[in-house]
Amino acid sequence: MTEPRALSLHVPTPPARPGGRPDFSHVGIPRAGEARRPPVDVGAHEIHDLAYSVIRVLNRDGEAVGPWAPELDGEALKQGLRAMMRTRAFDARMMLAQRAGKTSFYMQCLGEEAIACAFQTALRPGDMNFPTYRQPGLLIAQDHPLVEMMDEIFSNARDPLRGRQMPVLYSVKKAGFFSVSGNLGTQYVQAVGWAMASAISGDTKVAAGWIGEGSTAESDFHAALVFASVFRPPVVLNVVNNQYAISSFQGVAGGENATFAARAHGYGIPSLRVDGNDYLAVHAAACWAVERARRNLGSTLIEFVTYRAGPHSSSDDPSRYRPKQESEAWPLGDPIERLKRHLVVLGAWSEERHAQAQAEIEEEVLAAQREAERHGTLQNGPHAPAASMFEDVFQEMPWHLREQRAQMEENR
Amino acid sequence: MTEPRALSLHVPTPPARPGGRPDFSHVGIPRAGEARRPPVDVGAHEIHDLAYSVIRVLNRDGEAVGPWAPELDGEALKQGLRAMMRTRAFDARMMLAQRAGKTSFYMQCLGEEAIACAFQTALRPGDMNFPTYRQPGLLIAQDHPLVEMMDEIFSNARDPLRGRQMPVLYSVKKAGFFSVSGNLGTQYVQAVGWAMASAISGDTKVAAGWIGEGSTAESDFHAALVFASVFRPPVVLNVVNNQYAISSFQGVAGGENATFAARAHGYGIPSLRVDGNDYLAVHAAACWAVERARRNLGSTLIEFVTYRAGPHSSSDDPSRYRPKQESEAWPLGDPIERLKRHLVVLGAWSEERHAQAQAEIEEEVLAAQREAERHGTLQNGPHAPAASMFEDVFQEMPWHLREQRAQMEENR
Amino acid sequence: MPRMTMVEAIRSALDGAMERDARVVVFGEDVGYFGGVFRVTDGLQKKYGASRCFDTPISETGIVGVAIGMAAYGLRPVAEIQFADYMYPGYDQLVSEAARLRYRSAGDFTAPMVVRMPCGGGIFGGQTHSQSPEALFTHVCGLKTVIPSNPHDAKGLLLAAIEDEDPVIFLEPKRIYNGPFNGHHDRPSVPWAQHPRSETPEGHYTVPLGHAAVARAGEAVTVLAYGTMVHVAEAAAEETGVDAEILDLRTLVPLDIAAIEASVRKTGRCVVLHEATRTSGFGAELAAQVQERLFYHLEAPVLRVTGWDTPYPHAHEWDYFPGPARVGRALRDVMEAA
Amino acid sequence: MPRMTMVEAIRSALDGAMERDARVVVFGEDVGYFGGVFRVTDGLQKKYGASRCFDTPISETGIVGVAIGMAAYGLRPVAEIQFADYMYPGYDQLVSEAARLRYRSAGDFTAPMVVRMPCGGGIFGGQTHSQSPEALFTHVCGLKTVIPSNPHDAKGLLLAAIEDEDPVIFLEPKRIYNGPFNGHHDRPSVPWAQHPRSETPEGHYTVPLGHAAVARAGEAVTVLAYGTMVHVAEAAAEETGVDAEILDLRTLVPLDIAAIEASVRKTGRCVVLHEATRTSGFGAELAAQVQERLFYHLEAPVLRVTGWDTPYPHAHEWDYFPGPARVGRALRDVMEAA
Ligand SMILES: Cc1ncc(C[n+]2csc(CCOP(=O)(O)OP(=O)(O)O)c2C)c(N)n1
Ligand SMILES: Cc1ncc(C[n+]2csc(CCOP(=O)(O)OP(=O)(O)O)c2C)c(N)n1
Ligand SMILES: [Mg+2]
Ligand SMILES: [Mg+2]
Repeated sequence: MTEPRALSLHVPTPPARPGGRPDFSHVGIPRAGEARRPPVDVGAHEIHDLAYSVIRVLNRDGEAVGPWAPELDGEALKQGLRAMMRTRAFDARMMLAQRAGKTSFYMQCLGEEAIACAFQTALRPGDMNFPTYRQPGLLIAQDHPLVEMMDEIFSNARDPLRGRQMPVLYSVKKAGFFSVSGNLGTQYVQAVGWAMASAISGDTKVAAGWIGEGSTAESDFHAALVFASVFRPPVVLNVVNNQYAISSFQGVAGGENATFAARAHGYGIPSLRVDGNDYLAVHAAACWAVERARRNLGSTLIEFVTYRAGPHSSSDDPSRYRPKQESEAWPLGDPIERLKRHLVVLGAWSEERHAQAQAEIEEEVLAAQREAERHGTLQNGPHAPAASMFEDVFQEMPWHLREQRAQMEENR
Repeated sequence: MTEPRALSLHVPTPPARPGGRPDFSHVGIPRAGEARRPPVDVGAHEIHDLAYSVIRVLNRDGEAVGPWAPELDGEALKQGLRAMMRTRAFDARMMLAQRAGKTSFYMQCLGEEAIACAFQTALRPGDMNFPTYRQPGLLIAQDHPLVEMMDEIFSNARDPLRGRQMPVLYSVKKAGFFSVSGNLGTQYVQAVGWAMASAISGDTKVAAGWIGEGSTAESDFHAALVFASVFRPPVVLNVVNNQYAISSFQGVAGGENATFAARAHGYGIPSLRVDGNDYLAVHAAACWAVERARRNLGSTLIEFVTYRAGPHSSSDDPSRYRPKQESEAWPLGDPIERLKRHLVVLGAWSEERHAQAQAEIEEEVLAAQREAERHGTLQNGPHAPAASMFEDVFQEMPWHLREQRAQMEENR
Repeated sequence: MPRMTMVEAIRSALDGAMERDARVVVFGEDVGYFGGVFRVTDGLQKKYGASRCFDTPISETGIVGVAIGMAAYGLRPVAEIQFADYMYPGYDQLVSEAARLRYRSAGDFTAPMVVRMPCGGGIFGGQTHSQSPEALFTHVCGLKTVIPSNPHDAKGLLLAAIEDEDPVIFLEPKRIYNGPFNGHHDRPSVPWAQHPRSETPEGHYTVPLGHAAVARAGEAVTVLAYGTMVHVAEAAAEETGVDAEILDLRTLVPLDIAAIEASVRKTGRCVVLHEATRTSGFGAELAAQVQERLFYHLEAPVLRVTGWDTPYPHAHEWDYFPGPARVGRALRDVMEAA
Repeated sequence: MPRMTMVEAIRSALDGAMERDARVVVFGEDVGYFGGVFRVTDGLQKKYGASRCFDTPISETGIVGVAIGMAAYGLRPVAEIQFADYMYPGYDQLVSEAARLRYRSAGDFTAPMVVRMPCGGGIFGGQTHSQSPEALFTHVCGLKTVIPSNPHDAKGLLLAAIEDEDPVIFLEPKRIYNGPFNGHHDRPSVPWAQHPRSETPEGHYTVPLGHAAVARAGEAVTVLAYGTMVHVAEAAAEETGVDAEILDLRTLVPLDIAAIEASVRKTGRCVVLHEATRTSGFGAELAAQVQERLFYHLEAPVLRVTGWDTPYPHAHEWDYFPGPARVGRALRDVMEAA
């Protein structure tokens, strides 16, 4: 062998930085309707191509086309639109509330509303989501009371989590919404365990795991896929690829070399790659995967391709690391605009009705905020009693926590 | 949707248990010479088929056939044969020594000798292996002194590791053999880090990671593949699929659904699947992957398909969980027999020379054992001084360890 | 009453729990068909089927992670980590998830589960088959930590742990799996059958968590010990003639502070034992508590006898292990003090 | 001499180390182009290039694992874990690998590396952005654990850590990144510029590991503190008028036992502080050591003031944080004690 040359490290760099020109040419986007729709009992190996395509239903003209176009009536579509609009209005309000000092922190899902809102409609009562912080739509699509969510965000006296968690880390068992962890990825393998339990128990319930594309690098992602591969439990494993993990573009998570849907191939798990800004495509893919799970055919991984249109959180300023206009250049458009257009094309909706709905929703959200503020805010309280912080460490409070509670009270 | 039926858990079961009939029909084995040999700068996506095939060179008649047949002269082949024979003889002796109480524990690599012995010949001085406990062949192929290895196994006064490690967890930096960890998988991602360091430094050195198929389930495997995918460092990631992880067949690690070579696909890392009992195939694949690494083309994953012919360790009794005759039914044969046959076919070897070599090697190993025993055994000592156990926790011994050393000495 | 080894007693607990409660599932590396590398789960797969007792992939992250999901669903998972030394890859799931779930969801979700793991040295397992990581659990609020010293307690504590509504770490000192061990490694090994605490009811009973036992009553000095070290303490007391009161703590969190206080109040002296490394070991917590609460009762400093602050060395196992000589020395030191 | 914040001082240490030594590489989540969520690594990628300062995938296992490989190769990796609360997935690599490598290979391989991580509460980060896991490192032989309380020390200790031949855990109390903080959260925040220890040389210097500093000299009681709690101790001493001698430990392992002994011999009383949960916290080790070594000098039990044994609650942060009121109370208690 000839004398080798000096090696060098490949460090991924995004196509554009602040001041640069947004470039999404690497996101190959097929036309709506193009991707084939296999039967749910297809073998994982037979649909590898779908991990390199994008399942899309809504075309540029707002029509639902191709084999994935679901049978949703106008009512269901309007409900979907409303869920997304409410989610967005809720987020906008809470971002303002955070800036006004009413809470410490906020995370919105701007631009990603279709994913959670449409996915939820594929589930049944009793099924369980294991969400990240970016799926409030799972709750809002079920008409879970906004006030209760705000109570959590404000850590006020009615906060169901008693002021213990940071904003948006909800837990709503009765809505099939697992306690959100501040630690990335951990809940993904728990979703697999929950689904295994359903199978062990001869139950019919299905679990859904959620993770961001950045967090697929975490260990729990691999553990989840290994256990899902081996035990074939009824779980849908969702990856939300919103192109960013805080400041890091998806290349830092490995996106330069393969899609996140393709991660499933090495485990023999079927996977789909879906337009995450297309309410109909999300709904159709979710139904397909949930049906597989329900029919004991095992797990499915779905990559939802979307774009985080807002900052990572209220603490973040994306203009430091990506072009300001990047969001507008995102080729998959805005999920609300796209569904609205579809409804208009169907003749079931109009600009006027939309504007009216928007006004009603803003009013609803504002009213909810007023009510939640009456229950208190982080800044001004009231909160759950301070002594309650010693509860729920264990089911029964042991002596040392009782002792510490007394010490705390003495020093207030 | 109709009312769903009760779910059930899939629990993998091996084709045969003790008393049953060995069955390897699931290991699809193509004919030698069949797999294509792509150029080393091929894209990962272009060789997915190779993860579902088996690269084989030696056919049933002992001939080297097909595009992977390497250019190794008779001398090199005889060295390979000798390395494998010495490895096997060494293992056999040490199993006996363990049973005779000269040490606490032993792990052999019976049936897997070709993998480490042939792989090592693809490396250059300065490259670094991150082995598991089943690659003594990496050392033996370099003629690393057997006595030194036995000194470690016996934890005697000359043990380079000063009695600190269990048997076979060698560390030989000068031979490019990283300290073996008792914790599975951990070294896999370290190999990636070492290779990243080589690239960062503009060096020309290559790393090789090693892991068992069972341990691919560990978190470090995923971390290694993610970092290898993102930073494209010069590392060869070897998976030794010997069908078992202690008592668990490879199905428990996910082998029912995809090959271990296929794990690489989701990361966009090229992978090969290789007959691990074929010295020539291992050598050829290793050279291919090392060349990729050396030419800054990034990492390669190789699955070596083999069979753990012995017990997991000296503490294990495989007749409790697999058919006794399973080893004989293994379709890829014995690596030593196959290379011997090839040499005989080439006219470079004979039964007589083989028997003579065998006798010489046994003599060599026995002599080494005698010498090592003169340096001591675990049972009877001598060992490194007990006080040395406080050394090397840190480069400099802090006060608390000096204090503890004194307390230890007081109570001896 | 039948006499059992620790292994048999733990198996009996699992068997009984699986029999009584269909929610109990048992899994881990090699625990299914093979019955575990220490044979603890032998026969359970055959009896209860593969979906209630099965082998897992080699991923401690996965084992603990799926256990949490199962517990949240409503099952009672009992997971085995093959050696306590291998729990670290699953540590995040234990600390950030199992321990926190009830708290962060204000009781909406809980994780009633048991993670069993063989711990401790004395089998020439070197640094990766000998560790005693209990302090890494006791520092984590939301976890209970249990460690039995004999078959009777092992069964009763394990049943209590399985029935507990919170996650419990169940440490099994592997050196005493098949017989008690007092640290005299050079003497013939003793079978459990000769030990009174090997008498183990076949049926269901619990040893409640949070309660210490008096392993030996005495007046001169209180010894706080658990697991294998209880037996070492007994040997040291006998050999030195020091009239030690030996408390077998059994549960480290929640700690039986009342029993500790009562004993030290009586004796005025205290020695704390463990096999784990010394710095920040659980002995530090015990010493800190005893002097905080009983300072004016103490006639001598609380002494610790522990493993050294080094990895467990293969060949020097017996110079590492805190055997009866070192414990005896501490007993005499604390008696002679002031 | 220039005045720096903690963030600037740490950045200055990294900058200087990268400038002097081409082996130093810096990486972690968001540390490259963006410069880290706390801006600590801002500008380093631009100055030293992307192969010496880069973003990593979100895998703490991977971050620590590759750091070990790099260190074994011969580089000097300085890895950032975005919050100490997220180090658990990398804990196995730290405990089983970084801490053990020199020992198990008898010096054949070593892992000279630094793992930086912001720790502590006080920023309404809730239970997953507030933890102080130092005791989980101090229990692990083979790791050094460092935690600075001011910019001057932060830079000097970090440079010493990078030059150290062993793996060092470098904890950065995030509440004092941009100004000292004495626990009076309701008072206006103070900038570092007003604090004498913000004077930080531009150039190279080290603060050697293993040495405590006297943050306040006094005669009545010794306070053992580190990180943010040094400032709380100062406030409590001032507010109570108790003439406390406050030791800023700076390095927890190896501990400066000589400084502790000298002070407690003088004062005869001792209070130990930390923000971490109480049970099995590092305070237990300190209390155990002090009473073991200085029992006959002590006039009162060693008291601990710590975080409670609960997760760090979002809304009740200030009832959780061991502020000046609780510390002052302990100072008075220990002074009044018999
Ligand atoms: C274990 C762990 N490591 C790091 C973090 C800090 N962190 C919070 S969000 C985030 C980025 C996550 O990106 P992604 O998974 O893509 O989800 P997204 O925010 O885009 O929805 C990081 C690094 C964390 N919360 N947990
Ligand atoms: C982290 C960790 N978990 C568990 C073990 C126990 N253990 C030792 S070897 C082994 C099986 C490994 O199987 P595989 O990776 O296939 O390698 P092989 O023994 O077949 O070479 C197990 C589970 C360990 N050493 N480390
Ligand atoms: Mg993302
Ligand atoms: Mg194997």
